[in-house]
Amino acid sequence: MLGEKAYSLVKELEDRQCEILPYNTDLVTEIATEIVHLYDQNHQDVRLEDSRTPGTSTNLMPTVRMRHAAIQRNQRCLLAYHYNRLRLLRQMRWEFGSILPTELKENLSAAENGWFNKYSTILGKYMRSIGENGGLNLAVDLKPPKALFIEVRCLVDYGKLELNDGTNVLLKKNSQHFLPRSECEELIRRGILQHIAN
Amino acid sequence: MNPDDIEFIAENELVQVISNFNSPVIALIKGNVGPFRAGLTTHVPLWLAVNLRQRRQCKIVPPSWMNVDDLEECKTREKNLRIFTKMPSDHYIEVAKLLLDCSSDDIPQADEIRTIIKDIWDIRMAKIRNSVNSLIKNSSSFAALDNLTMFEINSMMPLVPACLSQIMRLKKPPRGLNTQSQFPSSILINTTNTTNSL
Amino acid sequence: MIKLKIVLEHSYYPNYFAIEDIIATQEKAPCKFLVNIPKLGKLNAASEEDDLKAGTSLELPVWLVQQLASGRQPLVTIDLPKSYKPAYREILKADATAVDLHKFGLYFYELGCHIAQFDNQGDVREILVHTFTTRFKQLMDLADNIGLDPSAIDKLDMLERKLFKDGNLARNLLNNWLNNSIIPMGAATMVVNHRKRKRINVE
Amino acid sequence: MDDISSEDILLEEDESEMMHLTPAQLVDRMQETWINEIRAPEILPYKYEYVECLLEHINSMEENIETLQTASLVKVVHQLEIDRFRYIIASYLRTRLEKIELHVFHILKEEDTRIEKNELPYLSDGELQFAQEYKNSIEQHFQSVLSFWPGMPPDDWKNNPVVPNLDSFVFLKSKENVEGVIIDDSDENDIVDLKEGSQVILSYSKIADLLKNDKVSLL
Repeated sequence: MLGEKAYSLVKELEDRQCEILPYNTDLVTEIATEIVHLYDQNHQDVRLEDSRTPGTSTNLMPTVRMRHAAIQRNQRCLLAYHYNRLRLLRQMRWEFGSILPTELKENLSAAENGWFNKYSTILGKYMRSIGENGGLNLAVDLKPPKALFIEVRCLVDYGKLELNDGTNVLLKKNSQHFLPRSECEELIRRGILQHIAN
Repeated sequence: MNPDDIEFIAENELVQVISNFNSPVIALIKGNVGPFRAGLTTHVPLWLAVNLRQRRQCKIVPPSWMNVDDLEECKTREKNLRIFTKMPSDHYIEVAKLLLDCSSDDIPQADEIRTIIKDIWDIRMAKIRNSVNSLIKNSSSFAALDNLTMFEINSMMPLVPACLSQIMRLKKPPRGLNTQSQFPSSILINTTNTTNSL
Repeated sequence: MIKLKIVLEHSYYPNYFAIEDIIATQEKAPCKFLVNIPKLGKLNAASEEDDLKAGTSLELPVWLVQQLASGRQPLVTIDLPKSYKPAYREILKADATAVDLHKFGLYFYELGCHIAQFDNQGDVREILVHTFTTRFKQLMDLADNIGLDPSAIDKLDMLERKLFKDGNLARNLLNNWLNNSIIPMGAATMVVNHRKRKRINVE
Repeated sequence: MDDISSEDILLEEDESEMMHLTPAQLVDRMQETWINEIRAPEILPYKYEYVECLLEHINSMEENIETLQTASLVKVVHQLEIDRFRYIIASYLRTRLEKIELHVFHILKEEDTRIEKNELPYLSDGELQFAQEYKNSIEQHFQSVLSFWPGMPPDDWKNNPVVPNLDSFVFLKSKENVEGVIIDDSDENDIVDLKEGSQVILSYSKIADLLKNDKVSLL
């Protein structure tokens, strides 16, 4: 059936707003092959049509039109797959920062990796352009501020964290700290620290 | 917006505190606070009051409406009328929650107040649900919401506007086709008709 | 968990890249061919001829039928899928709340919107609005966790499910806020998912 | 050629207003602008003057309190206030960025039209540059995806850009008396008057202009 493969490619993304699956190179290639095949057949039939005397033999235009609809559908699915993956990459940039965990990176195609870096660059450039004083980091201040300091527990052996006032804190697994909220928000989001609410 | 965003906005409300320290006027960007004289009252924004209270540097003077008698009266009125009555504060629920959480010692009959406010909230929520139901049933394109607080309005999000938007989409002829809409607009509510009013 | 998407605040609205719309348009609609389609006989599994003959009736995906039925020279005429036919409309009119819409049609509203284009009487549109507004109370109760019967969620169509999910998430946040003093900051959704999966892989 | 950036134009236009805006009013305006942006389905005109002014206040305050003792009450209080404003600005700009990304093709086209008509742009210079680069990055990615295509791939995706749903319903409060708001397209007599301070829910498309002219604000 026409466009079945393209459909199953899009189906992969259903209910996956929060995770990125390995890039499906095989299916993408198969869809490209189907498109090229439909395109070639149409090309041939259009040429036959052009040389046909009206009223004689079979009219191939309905066939061409149907194949063209299938080509458009295949294209839509193919682009929707890639587009929605870019949207996921965008979300990953905000949540993980500009460096992705290797296991996730392996799920991206080469072009997607390139896009991720490109996005990181233009986003960084934009943030630096805000205001007159060297920019504003939009990746922090995600929730309304409550207190300047908060209680956190460290979930992994992270190592040394240097605070803005110059002091160093050693973040060891299961250690608890009372830290400036603004300086640990990003670590909380990345799952390194856990915010303990009393 | 999440509830903490609405709470954040409510934190701009002014409350009276009695400080236990001395300090000259602090010139904040939004305006001066203080001077603070131990034992004397002064007005500060709620976010500051809560912070000072947490540091045990002040006691909070409950807002004039935050007493059992006034709130009981308010509850009775809310119960007896079909319309929404005007609340003593545009942010009654957030202010009550913040103050009762951080300074219940400063508020006489705090537990009773908590219960009455919860009752008022429940009565109003039930009214909202009824009004919303008839609003959607009639697939109206307009409703008045006078006397509802920002937090109460926010409690309808995203479901109510989303459902109205979806109804609009279901009714609308698809783009590019010029068929007449089958449904006359049904206006459930006009401003003079308070019984139907949301 | 932190949601970075505000997009959620604005309700679903189909677009070229929308996964939901692509999946919904894969649903089938009956159609009848008005002309011969040479070489595409294989679309009709019941026949072994090379050509698809005029007069053949087939069930084809809506995305295809839509293309073939529109324009100045339609190749097919569309018939309503069964869930939108008079008999089924009567069931919905009688009591839409009692219907398992998920079984009726996974994408009852989305498909309906596409099909409505070809229904000049406007019956489809009317039944879509009627069904949606009648079932709203149920949807709201579910989202607000009132009268808990979670099995009712299974009887929602995909659009209703989406609305339920967003509405329920917001309601739970609100209830959390009312019941807790401080909602701790959390790790980002994708970070948490990633970590969970890693744990499963290790085990 | 005179190269006047959008910011210059805005500055000139709003200078008079900024002159008599107290910091307290500025903060209130910024907060209102932020809520409007979050609630509106489409991107709204960028309020350069509020963002820039408030950032400036924050910067000079940060400089002022730098010398104060870390734990001193005064410093803590100032820092708390600064954090609140920084949150509003960050959330405002993030919201705009998300809309820009989601509706990038649509927004850039509208922005071009505005420039052609000599109207004020909606995006800041930084946002405009971001939008263009973001658009290019998507086009390039699609180009690589479609590189196998024999001949020219159809332009369907360009002809169907992702657009905001202007029919979305919004809650709003009227800032002054407004007469004759049409609430249903199919019936022009279906109108309503909004009294100052009244709160209603209706479709965004009916009040978009009122919002941009500061007659109503979103809730």
